[in-house]
Parts: sequence; C-alpha cells; structure tokens
Amino acid sequence: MTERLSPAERTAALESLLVERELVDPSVMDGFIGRYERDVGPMNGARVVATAWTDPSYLEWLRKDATAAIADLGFSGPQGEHMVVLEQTDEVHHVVVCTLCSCYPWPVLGLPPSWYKDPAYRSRVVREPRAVLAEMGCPLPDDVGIQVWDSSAEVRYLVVPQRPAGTEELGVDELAPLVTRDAMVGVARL
Amino acid sequence: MTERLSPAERTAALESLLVERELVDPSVMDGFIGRYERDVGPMNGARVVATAWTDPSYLEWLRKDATAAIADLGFSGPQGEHMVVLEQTDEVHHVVVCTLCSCYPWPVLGLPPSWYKDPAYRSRVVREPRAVLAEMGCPLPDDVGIQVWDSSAEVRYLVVPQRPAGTEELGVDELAPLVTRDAMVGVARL
Amino acid sequence: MDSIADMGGVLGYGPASRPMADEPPFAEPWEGRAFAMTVLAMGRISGRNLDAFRHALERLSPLDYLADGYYGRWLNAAELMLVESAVLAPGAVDTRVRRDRGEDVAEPAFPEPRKPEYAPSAPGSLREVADPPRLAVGQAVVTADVHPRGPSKLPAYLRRRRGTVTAVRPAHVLPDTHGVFVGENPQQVYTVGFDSAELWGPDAEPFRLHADLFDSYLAAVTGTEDS
Amino acid sequence: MDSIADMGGVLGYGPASRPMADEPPFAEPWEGRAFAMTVLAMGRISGRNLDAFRHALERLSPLDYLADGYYGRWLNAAELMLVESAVLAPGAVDTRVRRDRGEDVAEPAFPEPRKPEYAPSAPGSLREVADPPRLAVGQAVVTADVHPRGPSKLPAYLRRRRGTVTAVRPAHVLPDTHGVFVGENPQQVYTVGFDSAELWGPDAEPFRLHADLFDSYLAAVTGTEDS
Repeated sequence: MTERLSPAERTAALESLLVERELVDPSVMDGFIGRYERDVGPMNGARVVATAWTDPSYLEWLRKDATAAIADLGFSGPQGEHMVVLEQTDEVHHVVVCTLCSCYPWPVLGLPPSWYKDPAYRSRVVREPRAVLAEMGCPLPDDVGIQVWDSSAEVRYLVVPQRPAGTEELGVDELAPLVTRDAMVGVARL
Repeated sequence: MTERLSPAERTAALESLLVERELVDPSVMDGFIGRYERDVGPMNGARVVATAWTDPSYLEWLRKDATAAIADLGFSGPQGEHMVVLEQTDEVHHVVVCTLCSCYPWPVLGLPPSWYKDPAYRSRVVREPRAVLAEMGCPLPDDVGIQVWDSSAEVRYLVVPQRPAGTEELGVDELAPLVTRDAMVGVARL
Repeated sequence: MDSIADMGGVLGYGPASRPMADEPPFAEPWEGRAFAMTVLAMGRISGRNLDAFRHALERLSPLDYLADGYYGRWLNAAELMLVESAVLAPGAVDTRVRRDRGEDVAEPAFPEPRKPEYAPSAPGSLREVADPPRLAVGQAVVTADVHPRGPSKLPAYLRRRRGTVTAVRPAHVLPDTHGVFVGENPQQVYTVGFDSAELWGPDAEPFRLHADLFDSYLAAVTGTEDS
Repeated sequence: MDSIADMGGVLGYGPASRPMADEPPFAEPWEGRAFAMTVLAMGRISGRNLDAFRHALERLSPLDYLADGYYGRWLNAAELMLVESAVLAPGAVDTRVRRDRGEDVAEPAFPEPRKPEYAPSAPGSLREVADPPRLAVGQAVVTADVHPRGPSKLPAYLRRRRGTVTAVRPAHVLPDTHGVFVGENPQQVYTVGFDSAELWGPDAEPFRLHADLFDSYLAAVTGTEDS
C-alpha cells in the first residue's frame, strides 16, 4: 500500500491551501478553536442541571421546552436546535449515543469526548448497554432499567443526573461543579 | 495512534519466533510457497475446462460429480472438497464470490487474485453484479441473465466458460492456454 | 447509506474506553485546526449543509474513516467535499504535504470552483410542515426495509423492526435529499421505542432503545404495543 | 459474526479493481511467508480448524482487518490464535520487530502452550449425517433472523429473506460451533436462490443470488417460489 500521510501534515497543507484561496482566515480559526476550548463545554450543561435541581419551576420548564429553558441560561446554537432532557431516577437510567456519526449537544456539553466518538461505544451501547456501562466504570444495579437514546436526527438529549444526597443546602454555584460531563450523557452516576 | 509496524517486519518476527518454538520449518515453508507459486494455479482449472469442451462424457461426469471428475485429472485437496461446475451459456452468466472471507477453489485455480480478495468486489458483486462486471472490463449484454454464487459454506465453484468460436479443431493441449483464471470465476468471457 | 459509518450493533471494535476526567476537546493541535477549518470552509461551499458533510463522512473509504480517528475523518470528508466542489484539485493536499517536506513536486492548478446550486431555505434543520403529525404517541409502527445508497437516518439495525411512537418531534429537513442537494423535503420526526429483544433476539440484555425517525421511514401497524 | 468481515452489500469500498493477467500469487515475499506460516502453524495448534481461523479473522479490529490487505489479516489472525493458545506471549511479535530493528527491549518469556482440547473427528469439513435432507429442491424457505456473536455462515444481507432451495449439498461441520471448539454438529447444507429484489428492493439490478446455507439457518414456508 502507499504510505498514509499523517493527519497533522495533511491538516497544515489543507489550511495553507484554503488560506491561499481566501476561504479561511487563520485568526478566525483561532477564535473558533478557543471558543470550544474555553467557553463551550460541560460547565454549561452543569449550570442547567444545577438550576433544575434547585428550582422546581425551571425543571418544569425544561421538561416542557428544554430548548427555551436552556437558551434562557444563555446556551444555544448549532447542535442544540431542539433539546430534550432525560431524568435519571432510582428505577431508570438513560444513556445517549449517535450510532451514525457522533451527534452531541454542543451548546451544553461542548465537543464530544473521545469515548463518545469511539466506534466501540457507538457500535455496542445500542446492543449491550449494561455491559458497556460496566466496562466504562458505571455498573448498574440489576433492578435499574436502561433506556438508550440513539440521536439519529436533530433532537439532542441532555441527561439530568440525580442530585447527590447531602447537597440539600447547596446553591447553584456550589452544585454545578459536582455535575460531570459523563453523567450528563449517562455513562456515569453522581 | 501508535505506529503500525509493517507486515513485512511482523512476518519476519513471527517466523523467527515460530522457528524458535519449532512450530514451523523454513524449508517446509519454502516448499509450500513454491507449490502455490508453480504447481497449483489456474492451469489446473484450464485443463478441466479444456477436457470438458472436448469430451462430452467428461462434461457429463463434471455435471454429476465434479469433485471426482476433477480429481481424476489429479486436482484435489484443501478448498476443493466438494466441487460444483457452473456452465456459461448465451443466456446465463455465472460469477462467484465469497462475501464472508475469500473462499476460492485452490486445487483448480490456486490462490485467489487480488481483485477477488478486495473488499470492493466482495461487498458489491452481490448487490450490483452487472455494474461491477462492467467496471472490471466484462460488460454483459442486457439479455444475459446473471447468477451470483456466494460460496458461504464449503462448496467450491468452477465456472466453465463458453468455448470460443473457431476452436473446433483444437485439442486439450491447445485449448487449455486459452482458458483464463478470470473466466473461470466469471469476471471475464473468452 | 449502507457503509461502515452505520455501525450500531457491529462487533469487533473492542471494549469501550473509560472516560478521562477533564479530557481536552482536542488531543493534538491539528485536531482543533481540522475542526475549525472544516466548519468554516463547509459553510462557504455548501451553505452549512451538515447532512452533505455527514454523507461525505460515510462515503469515505473505511480506512480513511477509521485510521486517524474522529478529526481525521473530518479532515478527509472536508477534502472530499472541497475536491467535489472543485475548490481544490484532486491530490492537492498530498502534493502540498510533499512540498512542505521539501520534495520538488509540481502542484496542480487551482480549479474553477463549482459550488452546488443549492441553498437551504432557512438556517438550521427544523422546519414547519403544513400537515399535522400522521402518527400519535402509542402508535405501533414498523420501520422500512431499505438499502440506501445515499444519506439516510434509518440505521441498519433499526430496519424492518417493530416499535412504538414515544414522542412527536418537530419536522426536520430530510437528510436523504437535503444531503445530496436535491431538496429539503421537511418531514415530521418521531421518537420510536424498541424492545431490545425485537432488535437483537430473545437473548438480548433487556432494555429499551429510542431513535428519532423520519415520517417516511415508518408504517403504522395494527396494535399499540411493539412486544 | 456481526463484524466488518461480513461485507456483502456494504458500500464505500470503491470501484472493483481490474484483473491483471498473470498476477503472481504473492505481491511481496512476506505475503508468501505469512501464508505458509499460517497454514502450517494453524495445523499444529488447532488441528487445521479452518472455521476457528476464519473466526479469528472476523474478530480482528477493523483496522487490523483492512490495513495490510489479505495476507496482512492472515498474519494478524495467526498472531491472535497463537496468543490465545499461549504459543506466543501477548506483544511478542511487536517486541521481536523492535529487537530486529536494534532496539534494546526485553522480550516476554515463552508461555506454556494451552491448545484447545478439541480434535476434529475426520479431515476436512464434509460429514455423513443420519437423517435424510429435510428440504427438497424447490422448497420455499425463509432465512433466520439472527445476530451472531460467534461464527456464522449466514451473511447479514441474507437474514430474514425468502428464497428457494436450488440444490441439496453434502452435510458439513457447523462453523457456528466447530469454529469455537465446542462440537462439529454436522448439518445438511442447501444452496438457496434469492431474487435480487428480495435482497435489495424493487430498484435492484435483476439477478439471482445463490448461497450455501446450513439447515438450521432455514425455515420452510408455504409456497414453492420466492417471488
């Protein structure tokens, strides 16, 4: 076979070609990369979850129109056009995947982590979710039912984990740091 | 990702390990390679076809018990336990594939050529055989029906091409060199 | 499309990886560059037709899809679309790599761009449709038996299976046509729930699988339960 | 097994290649070495259990299956079986490569081989079975709806499809069990013919597809024609 050129070299080559064609501006690219490195990430979703935990009327709004309720906290944009929340309970555990590509709710969770993009996760979590969750460090009790959500269209799901016991006195600012990305996709519990 | 080591280096490493374990003998390997480079190949199948073209009773035997008729010419062994012949006609064109691996009738045709092992052939000839045959240089008239054979178990198929016009005077020794490997799998006509 | 990108239920990819805390969005700098460049350049050539980009991903050869991970396939799909739109000449990227390495190779001329004559009717994927939803929550359905050569959002593992409508979602542009620049054809989308045994047989782990499926992928069947 | 090795009908692998006249069996010398070594070593560890070797091929990661072509996957499957049988330690091949390159790396000790306790009852795959064939030529059948995690010779594109028995073949050992060393379970094999429209829908090229299927993959249905 012919040698595969490294993606780093190919990316640099493509960038220089597109800059010559005036199709991309490196400083705009820098800004775009920085935005997803710093401003758009799971801290956004954590804010949504912490607000839902502390404000019953906000939770009700999330259930009825998650897109609007999330936008109200300032989070909207591509890959978040129609948001739906899934609430973990003692009886039901939700987990989200995109088998066809790696669709993910960018405005609330940022760009997907490596395990979400991994073919091992995409292929198997729709076939043997309990086994996959256990491999990922999230074994579930036998009496917890599993609901798997394959984001096959433009609906994007945010999982609302259960509020940890002993946090009754905490406010949104203290709660948000407790909410992890993995719990908001459904591969971890808090 | 980690670097992929080249298959040539890995083959040499595996051979040295297996020689140390006394599981393979390089001179036996040499003999085995030479056998498939020199003695087992499409010239065997060509002999079968040329005999069938010239001897109606042999053709009848091939139709009834191809394994025995082929063994009678000296060709038998692994990947040829149960042989079946498929005869091309003016109306019907047969073509053979193995979608699950690359099963092939070794005693009569040798080891498979690269196109037969290629995922492009394995995946598409069972879905759009007319298009695939045209790409491979074998366009078929619209009025020729196609029969595709997926060798999914241990039956092995040998295609008997149509005898070219103008060869009525030739004997087996002259006819055999006219019979190509590709025609005996069904991706070429003579 | 029937391609390896449609990987639900396929075995052989090994164990799932354990999440790392605080994983950065880009493992290496080139991943960020490939990400930003793809999003920005795609907007310029296809009016941010995300369905066309996803279809470019699934049209990659399996090695190009798998060998360099997620942003590697983004990079390869971006190159595919840029060549198809004649923004770049075939082979232009590899030639530039070789020049950057110091090799004396001639670069192909920039071709004349040939953008698809197509523009979305509005930003995003959601659209209004005139007809009310054909199916109601609780309706038993069977999915289509299709063999798509182009874009489709009906995964192979969900074809010819019985399920139940569990939610009615907004109408979306149809990727099957939008992704190949022949029309938006917005359709109602439904969330459909399936029993794991219907998908994977009686020995499957018990669970429910939900997927968001377009109206034309579904036929109503008698009864109100899928199992 | 549901893996990328089961590739009938999958798109994305590009155009078929044109045959070359007089192509040698091995494109490079290592291919011949890998071929001979695999055949000879497999005979030693698994009693020439070809079904086990084919199952090792389909268990490879997709990159290991595709990246180095046909003999590359043979090499990788041979290594997988040799490690599973503890003839080689995990990583032994890669470590040897690095030593051959002059790197100072420690090699793992040879483990104690652990051959499967299994021997075929006879050479080859054909066997006699006591019962006469259950199905006759002309019988309409429907194929099973299975999701194999282990070996199977029922390709995905031929599951849950209607066809017609076109020939009764000899009984063979069943790869589903033989390939994982749990029994030969010989079964009758039938050639079953399918109409292309039954497999690929009404827009398919018209043709007939024949496959050799084991008795347990088939159920008889009423009628004598598949279409």
